[in-house]
Amino acid sequence: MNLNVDIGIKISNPFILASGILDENGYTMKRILENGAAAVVTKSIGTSERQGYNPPIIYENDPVFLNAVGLSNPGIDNFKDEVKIALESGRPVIGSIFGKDAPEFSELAKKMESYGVSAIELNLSCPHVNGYGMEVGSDPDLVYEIVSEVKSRVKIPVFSKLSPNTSNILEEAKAAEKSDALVLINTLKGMEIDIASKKPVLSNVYGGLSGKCIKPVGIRYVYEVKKETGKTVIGVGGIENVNDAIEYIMAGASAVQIGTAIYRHGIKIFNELNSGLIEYMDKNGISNINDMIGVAIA
Amino acid sequence: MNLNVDIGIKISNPFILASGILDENGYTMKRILENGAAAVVTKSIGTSERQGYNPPIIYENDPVFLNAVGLSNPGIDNFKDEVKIALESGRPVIGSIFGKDAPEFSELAKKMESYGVSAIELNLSCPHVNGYGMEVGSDPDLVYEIVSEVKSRVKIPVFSKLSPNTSNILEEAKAAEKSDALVLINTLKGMEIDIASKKPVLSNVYGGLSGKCIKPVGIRYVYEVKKETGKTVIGVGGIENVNDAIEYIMAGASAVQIGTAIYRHGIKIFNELNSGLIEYMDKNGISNINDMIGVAIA
Amino acid sequence: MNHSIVYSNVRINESTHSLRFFMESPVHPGQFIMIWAPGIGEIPISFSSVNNPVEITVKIYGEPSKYIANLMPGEKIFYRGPYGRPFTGVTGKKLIIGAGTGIAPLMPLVDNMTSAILSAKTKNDLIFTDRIKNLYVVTDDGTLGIKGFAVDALKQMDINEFDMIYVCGPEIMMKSVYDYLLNKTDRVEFSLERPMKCGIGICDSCSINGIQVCRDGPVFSIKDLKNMDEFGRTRLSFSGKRIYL
Amino acid sequence: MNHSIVYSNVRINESTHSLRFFMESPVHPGQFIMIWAPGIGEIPISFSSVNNPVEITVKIYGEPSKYIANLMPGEKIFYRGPYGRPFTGVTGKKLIIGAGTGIAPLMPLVDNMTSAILSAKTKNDLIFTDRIKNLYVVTDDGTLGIKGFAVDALKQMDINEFDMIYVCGPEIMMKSVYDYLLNKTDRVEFSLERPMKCGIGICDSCSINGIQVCRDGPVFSIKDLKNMDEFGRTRLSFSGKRIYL
Ligand SMILES: Cc1cc2nc3c(=O)[nH]c(=O)nc-3n(C[C@H](O)[C@H](O)[C@H](O)COP(=O)(O)OP(=O)(O)OC[C@H]3O[C@@H](n4cnc5c(N)ncnc54)[C@H](O)[C@@H]3O)c2cc1C
Ligand SMILES: Cc1cc2nc3c(=O)[nH]c(=O)nc-3n(C[C@H](O)[C@H](O)[C@H](O)COP(=O)(O)OP(=O)(O)OC[C@H]3O[C@@H](n4cnc5c(N)ncnc54)[C@H](O)[C@@H]3O)c2cc1C
Ligand SMILES: Cc1cc2nc3c(=O)[nH]c(=O)nc-3n(C[C@H](O)[C@H](O)[C@H](O)COP(=O)(O)O)c2cc1C
Ligand SMILES: Cc1cc2nc3c(=O)[nH]c(=O)nc-3n(C[C@H](O)[C@H](O)[C@H](O)COP(=O)(O)O)c2cc1C
Ligand code: FES
Ligand code: FES
Repeated sequence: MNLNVDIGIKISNPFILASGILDENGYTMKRILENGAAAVVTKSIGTSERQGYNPPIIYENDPVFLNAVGLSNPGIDNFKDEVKIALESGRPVIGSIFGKDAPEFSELAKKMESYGVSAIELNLSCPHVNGYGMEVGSDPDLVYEIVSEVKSRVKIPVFSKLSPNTSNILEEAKAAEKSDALVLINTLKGMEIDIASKKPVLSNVYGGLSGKCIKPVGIRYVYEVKKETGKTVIGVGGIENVNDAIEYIMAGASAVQIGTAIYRHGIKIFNELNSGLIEYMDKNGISNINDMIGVAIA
Repeated sequence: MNLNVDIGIKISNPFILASGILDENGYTMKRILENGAAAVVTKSIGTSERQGYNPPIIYENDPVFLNAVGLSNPGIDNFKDEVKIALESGRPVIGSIFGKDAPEFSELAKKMESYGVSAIELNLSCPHVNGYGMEVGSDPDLVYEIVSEVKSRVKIPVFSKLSPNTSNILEEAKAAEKSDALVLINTLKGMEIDIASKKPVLSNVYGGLSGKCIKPVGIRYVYEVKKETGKTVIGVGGIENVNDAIEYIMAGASAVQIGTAIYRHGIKIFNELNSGLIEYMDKNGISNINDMIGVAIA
Repeated sequence: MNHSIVYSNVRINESTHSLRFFMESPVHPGQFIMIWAPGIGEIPISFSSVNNPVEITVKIYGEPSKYIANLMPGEKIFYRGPYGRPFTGVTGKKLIIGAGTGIAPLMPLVDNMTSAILSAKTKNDLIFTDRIKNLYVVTDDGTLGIKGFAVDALKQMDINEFDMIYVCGPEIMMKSVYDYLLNKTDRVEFSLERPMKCGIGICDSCSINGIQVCRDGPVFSIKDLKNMDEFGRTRLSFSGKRIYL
Repeated sequence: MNHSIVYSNVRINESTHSLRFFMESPVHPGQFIMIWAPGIGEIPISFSSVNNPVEITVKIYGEPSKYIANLMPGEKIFYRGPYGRPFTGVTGKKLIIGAGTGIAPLMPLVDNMTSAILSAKTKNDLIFTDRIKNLYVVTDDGTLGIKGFAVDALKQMDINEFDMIYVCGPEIMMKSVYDYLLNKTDRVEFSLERPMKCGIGICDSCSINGIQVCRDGPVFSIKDLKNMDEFGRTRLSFSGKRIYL
């Protein structure tokens, strides 16, 4: 049975840890890589140290899961050691980076590459400096520029993580065309108010919705982008079990990332997904995972 | 205790039936108006009869709720009698309309007005003729034109229902500024695949996500638009109980609409919301519902 | 979406098939499921037997019913539900009145205390005549049994004999039975059939006087129907256009 | 977000308050809740009593702890949880070793079979000395009890007397106790305190050797800690920067 997939890098199964969940401390990434994840994406790292927002940074009320971490990160220079620790696992680390423009992204990418990561993931959902409430990813020209410049500066594959907070995903996907893979989706903007205190529950007021609520949105973007562009897609958003992962794969994802579900299922979810997938393929007489990619696309 | 709110029209409580749910048949609207709803919004009506999509038009797998009705409607001329039946209740009917451009919207609005509706709701989430996958509502110039023209052609208040499938809600809200109220939000685009048949579950493939999954998105849009524009807002999306409704009101909604929750709770939800609200206000010493509008906005 | 594996498929006349399969949720007489023909459509179908393996009986009209009727043993059958309010069970003597495929949902009510009026256009359209002992057959063309309509057979019977009368068939047939039984007895239940898109009380396509047939029905008592003046008179088409019956 | 009404608030020293309120979910010794100061912040707080009305004991450092410590009876206290793996209960003789506010989570373990080493900077920082019978007091400055650190008092005791030893306090203090007890006994549990942002095993801010203190801890046995070489050595700051202790 073949579980290997190719997303620009070859990985031994389709299950990857999503950026921002248990991937700040090198030891945690290492542990997750040793427990079934084919690869991990690091927390999104910027040029300098950021505290992020004050807690509360998460709000959970099943099925709603909101976060507003605020891109807290130690800064690229302080992150070298964490990557090094994670790489002790012998499995690939994907370096997620965020910035405000192409030069910033390029610098970060080069440093990540020098740390030994196997690929770069561009987090294009960071705030757009010139656009009120807008994200970098919803400015196609900027996306094009960032992807082009990063591609020309590093040798390793580059993934673009696109935002679902958009009216035209295909335009975004087109702008990121030079990427080796597209990662869909980041969180949906949302918020909740606690009516007893009459206050927003997150200290940043606005946050990102993830988990099971956004799965239909993720499936839609993966399906639409795969169908219309044919590019390699990595699916992410609300994957809780192997059936969700298979759904993403049938929609066109070559691999999937798992984030929020770790809250409910723990790190063991990666081993469970692997054995679940083997069981499914066995039962359905599928010997190669690649035969499942995009089969639902009409 | 005062439950009356003013959304351009005065209504006797803040609970309104959302467009597209149990509002095609005049008798159903009448029954809902007689059972606690302060007003109903009709199904979105276009210029001519449309069959809509073939079933399956809905998919439900808690918490996910998707629909792709496809704007089925009898055409504006055939809808006169339904409005007439609904108006027998003595309560206000809000006529929802959809079209491709300003002249079409205006024609529809004028006819609706002549049928005796109390206000017009512009459904701006219909497909944009020139934009692949885009919606009318994500073209600010078109929105501006539609709202301006409709406003100049009818005397009754005009509401604009905005789409959450956008990267810039404030731009949309600005474009719809001439409306008497903004209705937020319509469904989020989404889809699901049945892995046993390897097929999308909706016959139209893509559908709209509604219900509890989208509440945080709706709250966010209501809060942000109210905070930044100060306009009268009607909240809709995932309201299942009185606490959800209060959350929308605290976020800035002057009234709320209820759709998907009727699936789980039935038409009786309107009476339950009314008694729940009275109980809440009683317990918290609030005598006027208007004192609650937007209190969470910092 | 649920699915089960077709256990058997028996063709019971020219265009009608009975299929059996196992269902996990219990099903009650009068309930229905929405059956999905992937890539083709989705239609409501009742149960002609509610015991596992449950049985559905499907007459071929268009593509979805054709797809379903032709599902072979071993193939997957996709559905959601069961939905709807079932018939009220009684222990005493029962009369079922069914016309066309409308006979199917009445079959789970048949026991040795049940009499039946089965009607159809012609002899060849009749189904399930072999499953009922006390049988009155009516055909439009007189090719079998009485020539005429179900209500004609009913008029010849003593309705007080029955603890409950159950009716299912085209609305026009049910309306004539309703008109005849009105003010004669309250112990009558009708299973209504209206265009159904969602099956769960959301879309309004099946509604009658503000009541959702899919959710509050499809079974209604004769008392319920007294307050529904749309019954036998008007309904909405698939587009939502009012049609006068 | 849950909330309860503050039942009582007792100031137990200069900057420390004990608050009581009722909780619906059962709480076990060693667990914690994330307490929300609306508009200000959110911090993890353990229980100094797990019986209703439960008790928390909060030392004022910054704005969130100040807000919480000053909540008056009748006011709302907002929280989520309880979270975390509790201490293992034993019926025999117990020793608790607590330093500073680290004493608080050990208090639910106190019964008449419990001995305690309580340490603090000075006499005035000591809390709960009145709640324990077999008490060994240690202060950094010698203003009360032995002058020195908790581990100094421990060294004078026969640890084999105890069926379980429970430790909570600054990591450096716990590390010295750990180093001393290592290879002497396996019946020791430590409650770790690391920066916590999410409290539910998602954000990685509290992790130690890939283990989430908020979810897999905060209580760890001495055996668990043998595999955690970050213990007493490094941790991440709020930004995610590695700090060497
Ligand atoms: C509660 C209930 C129980 C039923 N039980 C049974 C039963 O046990 N056995 C049985 O044989 N029949 C039963 N029916 C009737 C059965 O559902 C219809 O025969 C069926 O809907 C017709 O399907 P078809 O294949 O003939 O499709 P067609 O009538 O050709 O329609 C094709 C498809 O399009 C949809 N459709 C039809 N008209 C329109 C339109 N104007 N616009 C958009 N979409 C449209 C249909 O839902 C279907 O998906 C029942 C109906 C109801 C309401
Ligand atoms: C499991 C556990 C149990 C605990 N139990 C208790 C107890 O019972 N009693 C007790 O008194 N203390 C307890 N603490 C310690 C308590 O949580 C800390 O005292 C508290 O976090 C400090 O809060 P403060 O008011 O001093 O805020 P400050 O340290 O001033 O911080 C202010 C706010 O910002 C956050 N914050 C702090 N630093 C940063 C940063 N660099 N970047 C972003 N945000 C930041 C904080 O979470 C807080 O919301 C416990 C800690 C843990 C981990
Ligand atoms: C707590 C948290 C932090 C996140 N931080 C990041 C981040 O730093 N960079 C990024 O690209 N995505 C971040 N995400 C988004 C996830 O990577 C993922 O796209 C999203 O959560 C959807 O997947 P899920 O439903 O499996 O969590 C974060 C998500 C969560 C819940
Ligand atoms: C079955 C269905 C049909 C809908 N049809 C329409 C419509 O015709 N026009 C419209 O403006 N919104 C339509 N909507 C969107 C709702 O009015 C509402 O904006 C959305 O469902 C969110 O609210 P809810 O979560 O309470 O359902 C429809 C929603 C559903 C579920
Ligand atoms: S079928 Fe949709 S309401 Fe009955
Ligand atoms: S506090 Fe977030 S993982 Fe522990």
